[in-house]
Amino acid sequence: MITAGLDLGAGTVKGALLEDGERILALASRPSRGVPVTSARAVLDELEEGANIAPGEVDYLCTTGFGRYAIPERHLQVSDFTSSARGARFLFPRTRLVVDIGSQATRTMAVSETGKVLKFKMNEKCAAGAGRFVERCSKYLQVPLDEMGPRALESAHPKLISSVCAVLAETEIINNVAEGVPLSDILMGVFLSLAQRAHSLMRYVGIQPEVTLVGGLVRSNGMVKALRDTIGMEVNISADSYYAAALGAAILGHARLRKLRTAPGPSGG
Amino acid sequence: MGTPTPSSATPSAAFLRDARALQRKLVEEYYAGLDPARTPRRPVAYMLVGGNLAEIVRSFGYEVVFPEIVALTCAIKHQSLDNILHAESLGYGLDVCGYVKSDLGLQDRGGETSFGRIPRPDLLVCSFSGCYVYVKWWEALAESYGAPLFLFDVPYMREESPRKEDIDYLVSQLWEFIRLLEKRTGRSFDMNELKRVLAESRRAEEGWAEFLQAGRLRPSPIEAYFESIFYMFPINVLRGTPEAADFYRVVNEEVRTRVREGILPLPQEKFRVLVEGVPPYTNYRMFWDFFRKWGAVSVVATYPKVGGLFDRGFRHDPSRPLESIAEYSLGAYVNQSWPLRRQIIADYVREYQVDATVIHGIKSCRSFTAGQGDLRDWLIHERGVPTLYIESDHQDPRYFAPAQIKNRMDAFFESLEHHRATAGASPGSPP
Amino acid sequence: MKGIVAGVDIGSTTAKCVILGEDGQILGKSLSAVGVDIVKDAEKALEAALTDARLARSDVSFITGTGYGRYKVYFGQLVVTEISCHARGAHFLFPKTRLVVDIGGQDTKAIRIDEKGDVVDFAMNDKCAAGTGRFLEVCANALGYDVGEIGPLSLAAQRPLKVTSTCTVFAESEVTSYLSRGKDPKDILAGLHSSIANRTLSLMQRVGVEPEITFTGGVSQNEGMVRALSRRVGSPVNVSPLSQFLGALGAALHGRERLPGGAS
Amino acid sequence: MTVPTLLQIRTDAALDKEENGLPRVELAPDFREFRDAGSVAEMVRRTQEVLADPTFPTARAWRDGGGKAVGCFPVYTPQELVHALGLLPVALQGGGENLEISRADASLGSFLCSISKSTLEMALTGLLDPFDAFVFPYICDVSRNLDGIFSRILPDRPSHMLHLPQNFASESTVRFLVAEYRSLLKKLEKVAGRSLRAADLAASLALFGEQRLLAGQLAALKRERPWDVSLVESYLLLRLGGLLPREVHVPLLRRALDELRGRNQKAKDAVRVVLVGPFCEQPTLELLQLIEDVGCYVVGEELQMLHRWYPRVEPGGDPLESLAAAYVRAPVDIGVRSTPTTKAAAILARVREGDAQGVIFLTAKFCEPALEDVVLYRRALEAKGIPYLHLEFEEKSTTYEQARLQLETFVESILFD
Ligand SMILES: Nc1ncnc2c1ncn2[C@@H]1O[C@H](COP(=O)(O)OP(=O)(O)O)[C@@H](O)[C@H]1O
Ligand SMILES: Nc1ncnc2c1ncn2[C@@H]1O[C@H](COP(=O)(O)OP(=O)(O)O)[C@@H](O)[C@H]1O
Ligand code: SF4
Ligand code: SF4
Ligand code: SF4
Repeated sequence: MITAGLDLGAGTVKGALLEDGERILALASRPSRGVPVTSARAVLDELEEGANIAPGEVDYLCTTGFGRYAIPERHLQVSDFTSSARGARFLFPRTRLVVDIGSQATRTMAVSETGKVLKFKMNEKCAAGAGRFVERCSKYLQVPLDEMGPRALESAHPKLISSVCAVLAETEIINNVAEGVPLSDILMGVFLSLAQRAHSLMRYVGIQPEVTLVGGLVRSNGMVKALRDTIGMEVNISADSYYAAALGAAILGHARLRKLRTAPGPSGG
Repeated sequence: MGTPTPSSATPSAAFLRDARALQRKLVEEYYAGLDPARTPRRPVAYMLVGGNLAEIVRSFGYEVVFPEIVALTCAIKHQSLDNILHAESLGYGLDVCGYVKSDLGLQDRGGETSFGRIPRPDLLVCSFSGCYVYVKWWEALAESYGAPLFLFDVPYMREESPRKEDIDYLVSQLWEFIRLLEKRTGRSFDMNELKRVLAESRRAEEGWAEFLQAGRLRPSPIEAYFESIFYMFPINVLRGTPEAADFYRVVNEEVRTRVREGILPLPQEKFRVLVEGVPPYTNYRMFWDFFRKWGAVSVVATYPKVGGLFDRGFRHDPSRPLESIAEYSLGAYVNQSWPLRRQIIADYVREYQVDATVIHGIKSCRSFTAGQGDLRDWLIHERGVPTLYIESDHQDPRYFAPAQIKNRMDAFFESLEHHRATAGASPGSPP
Repeated sequence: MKGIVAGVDIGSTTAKCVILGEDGQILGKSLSAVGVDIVKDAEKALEAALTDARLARSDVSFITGTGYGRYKVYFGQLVVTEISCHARGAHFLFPKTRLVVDIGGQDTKAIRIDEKGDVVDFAMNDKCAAGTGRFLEVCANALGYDVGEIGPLSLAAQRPLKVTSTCTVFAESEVTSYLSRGKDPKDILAGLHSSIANRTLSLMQRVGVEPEITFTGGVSQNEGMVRALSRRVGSPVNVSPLSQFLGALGAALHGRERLPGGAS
Repeated sequence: MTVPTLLQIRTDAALDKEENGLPRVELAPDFREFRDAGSVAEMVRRTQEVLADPTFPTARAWRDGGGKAVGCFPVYTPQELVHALGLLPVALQGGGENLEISRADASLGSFLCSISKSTLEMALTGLLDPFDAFVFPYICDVSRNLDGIFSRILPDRPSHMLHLPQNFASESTVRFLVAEYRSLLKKLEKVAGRSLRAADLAASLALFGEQRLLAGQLAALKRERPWDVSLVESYLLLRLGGLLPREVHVPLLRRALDELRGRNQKAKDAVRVVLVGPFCEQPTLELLQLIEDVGCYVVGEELQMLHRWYPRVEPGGDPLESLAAAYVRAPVDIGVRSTPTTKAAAILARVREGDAQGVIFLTAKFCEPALEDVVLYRRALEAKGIPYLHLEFEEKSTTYEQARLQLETFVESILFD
C-alpha cells in the first residue's frame, strides 16, 4: 500500500510517500506563495519520480495544512495539528509534546502514546512568533536564512526583543543594530523570542518529555538551541522533521485505507 | 497606590528629601512585617485599594495585603513580566488586566518577591467599587486559596451625592461583614476601637489633601503625578495607623520648606499639566523624563484619587463610623460615572490653572480607559484644553513603546511651545 | 541674512533630504532606504541631496533633523518631530491645508493645522502597525506584487472584497486565503485599500475632518490609496509628487525660521 | 462531515455585493411578516434579513405604529419594566457584519470588544435614532462606561446605568435592587408619559414568563435532540425574541417549537459540546454554523441569555419585589455575574447537564469577564480529563481558517484514536 501525504503550508508545500505506513519512499518540498495547487502537483510528481513509481500507483492521498481543501483528488484531509502530531510520533515514538513552528503559526500539542492529540494551542494574536518573521529579519539584516542559525550560535549576550508586534519588532531590531549590538546577539535574540512564545504555548498545554520540534524552523540550529535553552530540556530533531506533517498525513491515510480495505462499508469523513 | 523602588535615583536631591526617605522606610517596614515566617503571625486579609474596608479589618487585628500595590511594586522593580508570562501560561489571555496577571502569576509561583514574601490570605475582601475586574480577580483568588470571600457590593456613582438607598445597602453589608469577622476571629466587634482607627485615618487624610492642594500654587512646589505616586503608599496602605498620619506631617513640612526656599520640581515650570490615568509603572522613570525634558510639571492628577477623593473634601468621620465608611467606598475615582469624572476634571483644570492634559490610557484596564478618547475630545473641543492621548500598559513592559510615546510627547509639547512663542507668551526653545 | 537650509527626515523605512534655497525653492532632494546604520544613512541622504543640488556641505547654513531617527542626525543643529514638519511642509505646498494625513512606513498620523501651518491637534495609530505602509507592503508581497503596482491594480477592481483583519500579519493570511479561494487579486487589493482608508478616516475624525486635506508620506504615492481615501472622506485630497518629502521639506522650513531674520 | 442545514448563511457572492450601502428592511407596523410566518425556515430567513440591517427594522416598525422603543444592552435588563409602561424593549446586540466602524475607536479606545464599539458607532451615526432611551446594565466596565459616553453624545435621550448587584448573600440585596429599579422607572416613566400600574406589571411578568418558558423548552429540545434543530436555528429564533414585540414572538416561538418537535432526523457521529463565553457579544452566524459543520452538536450554550435568567417570576406579593428577587436568586453562572457556586462546580454541572464530551470556550475578543473565567473553568475540566478548546471571535470576520483548523483538530482529537 502506497500512501501520499501532502502538507500544503502557507509558505511551502511538503510531501511524503510512504509504503505500508512505515517506510519512507520519498520526500519533497516546494515554495508556494498564494495558490498552493500547482506547487502541490509538482511535489506529487517529484515524489513519484523520487520513489520511481508511476502516477496512479499511489493508493491514497491525504492532505493537511492550510490548503488541505484545495486538492480535489484527495481522499481525506486532516488538520495540521493532527498530522504533525502523528508525524512527530513516527519519527520519535516517545514524543509527548510536539512544537511545530511554520511560516505563519507556531503550534503546540500534547500527544498520547499513539500520537493522538490531547491538547493543543496555537499563537493567534500576534504573528511575531513564527517563521515569516524570521524570513523578514533575514531580509532586513541581510543574512541569508540558512546562515541565520550558525551566526546566532556565535552569540554571547543575546539581545531579546520586547515588542509583541512583528512589525514593531522589526524596528526594534533595526534600532539595536544602529546601537551597535553585535549581529549574532540580535539573531539569537530573534530565535529566543520565538522560543519564548513557543514556551508559553507549551506551558499552556503542559510540558512533558519527550519534546519534538517539527516544521520549517527545525532547519535552523539557532532555533533548536534557543528552544532547548528556553525550556531547559532536550528537544528531538531529525532531518525528516521538516516533513512531519506530510508524513503524519501519509500515516493517517494509511490507517484509514487499511480500515476501509479490511471493513468495506459506507465511507464518511 | 505608590510604592516606588528604593533603588530608583532621585530626580533632584534637593527636591525629594526627607519625605521620600521616610516613605521608603515605611514601605520596607510594611513588607518586612508581612513576612509569613514572623511570629506571632497575624491573620491576613487581601483587599483592593478602591473603597477598601481597611479600618474595620484592622480593628479586628488583621494584617492587610493589597495585591494591586504588590503588583505595581513588582512593575516598578521590573519584575512584573515574569509573573505576567506565568499567568499567561495558566491561560490568562493577552487582554486581561495586567494587575490580575501579575498578581495571580506571582501567587502561583509562591509569592516570592525581591522585597519580601507575600503571605497567603485568610480572608478575601472584594470591594466592588469602580471595577468589575475586581470581582473576577477575587473569585480567582477564592478558588485558588479556598479562603472565604466577602463581596462588598458598592453601587456606581451616577449622581453627585450618594442616595439614601445606597448608604442603607452598604451599611447593612458592613454589619454582615462585621458578623463574619466576629465569627472568623472569635473576637467581638469594638466600635470604640473602630472610631479610634478612623480618627487616625482622618488625620492622614487631612495631611494628604493638604499636600495635593499645594499643586494650586504657581509655580507648583509638588509634582502631583510622579511624586504623588510615591506618597500614595501611606494613605492607601497604612491608613488608620499613626505612622500614616505622621508621614504627611513630614511631607507637608517639606513642601513648606520648598516654597520658602524656592525648591521646585523643575527649575522652570513651563507647562502646568493635568495627568489622567494609571501610570506606566514599568517605565515610570522614562515617562517622567519625557515630561521633564519639556518643562512640564503635573500640578494635578486623577490617578492619586483612586483611593478616595480626599482633596475634594471627603473625610472618614468617627462620629458616623459605618456611614462614613460607606460614603468612602462610594467615592473612589473610578467609581464615578463619566459625567462626574468630567466634572472633576473640569474643576481641576480651573482650580489648578492647567495648561494641558496628558491622558495615559492602559491597554488592559477598561475601567479607567474605556471612554478616555471621548474625554480627550471633550477637553479639546468643549473646554479648549490641549490634550494628548497616549497608550501603553501599567504592568506589561511589552506595550510600552518608548520611541512612539516620546515622539508623541515631543510633538505635543513642541507645538504647545511653538504656539506660545508665536503668541508672544513665554518664549521657549526646544532642548 | 538668509541662507540655504536642509531638512533630513529619517523615517522607519526611508531617509529623505530636501535642500531649500534662499527664496524657498527646492534645490535638491534625495530618497533612500533606511538600513541598519542610521547615522550613516542620514549622512548619505544629505550627501545625495547635495549632489542633486550641485552644492557642497559648506553651502548649507542650517540643518534640521526629523523623523524617528531625528536624534541620529548628529550633524544637524535642530530636531523637530515629523508631526510639526509634515504640518509645515503641507502648508508650504498647499497653504489652505487644515488637515494633514501622513501615512508612512510604520505610522499613520492625522494632523490638524491652523492657517499658519502650526499644529493644533494630532492623532496617531495607537494600536499597532496595521494600516500603515508596511501593512501594504506585506500584503503586496503576499500577492506577489511590488508595492508600487498595487495602487493602480486596486483601481481596476470589479467586486471589492472585505478585509477585516486588524493585524498586519494576519491580514496577510486573510489575503492568501482569499487567493486560495480563487478571488481576483484586484478585488482583494481594493478591499485592502478601503480597509486602510477606513482606519485612516477614524484617525482623521479624532482631530476633526476639515478641508483642505493634504495627504503626505510614502503611501500618498499610491493612487489607489488616494482614491480610496478621498472616496471615504467624500472630498478630494491634495497630493503632490513631493508628498513623500514633506517631512524633510517641513524640517528645512523649520530650520529656515531659526536663521537670523528667517521667521516669516 | 456536514450537519443537515436548512440555511444558506452568507455565500461569497452575497459577500461581494455588500460594498455599497446598508441593506434596508421595511416591516409592517403590525409585524404581519412574523405573525404569518408559517415555517421555521421562513422565520429564520426573515430574522437573518432583519439582522443584516443595522437600522433596527423592528424598532422602526414599532415607531411607525406610534410606539416608543428602549434599547437594552446585554446581558440582563428587567425588560418587564419597560414593557409594562407600553414601551418596546429592544436588545442591542451589536452592529453585525455590515456596519463599518470608523468613529467609535476614537471615543472608546482600541482594546475593546466589538459590541461596545459597534453600539457606539451606531449612536454616533444616527442608527440608534429609533430609540427613545437606553439601559446599560453594569455587566462590565465597558458597558458601564458606554452609558457615560451616551449621556454626552445623545444628551436629549435618557440613558441609564443599572447597577446590578453582585452580593447575592446579603439580606438587603433585593431591597437595594428594588430601589435601583425605581430609579430606572423614574426615567422610563418620563419617556412613556405615564406611571407604572401594578396590574400592567403583573401582566408583563406573565408574558415574559411565557417567553422564558418557551425559550427553556427550545434549549431542552436542542440538548436532547441536537440533530433536529441546528444551533443557528435555535439561536435565531431566540434572537428574534429581543427584537419583536413579545406578543408577536411568543406565538411564533410556540409554532416553531411545534414544527421542531415533529422533526425526526438521523443523528450523526458528532461530538457533543457546550459553548461557554458568548453571553454578551454574539458570534457571527458563520461561526456558529461552522462549529456544527465540522462535526459538533452544541448541547448547551450562553447565547441570548436575556431570555434565560430565571424560569419565571414568583407570582403574588409586590411584583417589583418579585422581579428583583427573581434576578437575585437566578441560578445563572456566567462571566458577568458573581458566581453563587465555584467556577469548577458550575462548569462541570453544565457538562453533565448536556452529557457533553467537550467544551468550546467561545469568547469575544477583549471581553475580560469571559477571559478570566476560562482559566478557572479549564482547570476544572483538566482535572476531570474533559477536552476543551478556546476560540475568540469578533463581530466582523470574513475568514474562518484559523477557527476551522482548530475546530477540526478538536473534533479529530476526540474522534480519532
Ligand atoms: N534553512 C532554513 N533556516 C532557517 N529557517 C528556515 C529554513 N528553511 C525554512 N525556514 C523557516 O521555516 C519557515 C517555513 O516553515 P514551514 O513549516 O514550511 O511553513 P508552512 O508549513 O507554513 O509553509 C520559514 O518561514 C522560515 O522561517
Ligand atoms: N510609489 C509608491 N507607491 C506606493 N507606495 C509607496 C510608494 N513609495 C513608497 N510607498 C510606501 O511608502 C512607505 C514609506 O513611506 P515613508 O513616508 O517614506 O515612511 P517613513 O517616513 O516611515 O520611512 C512604504 O512603506 C511604502 O509602502
Ligand atoms: S501589534 Fe503587530 S503583530 Fe500584533 S496585531 Fe498589530 S500588527 Fe499584528
Ligand atoms: S481598575 Fe483597571 S488596573 Fe485596576 S484592577 Fe480594574 S482593570 Fe485592573
Ligand atoms: S462583550 Fe464582554 S467586555 Fe464587551 S460589553 Fe460585553 S461583557 Fe463587556
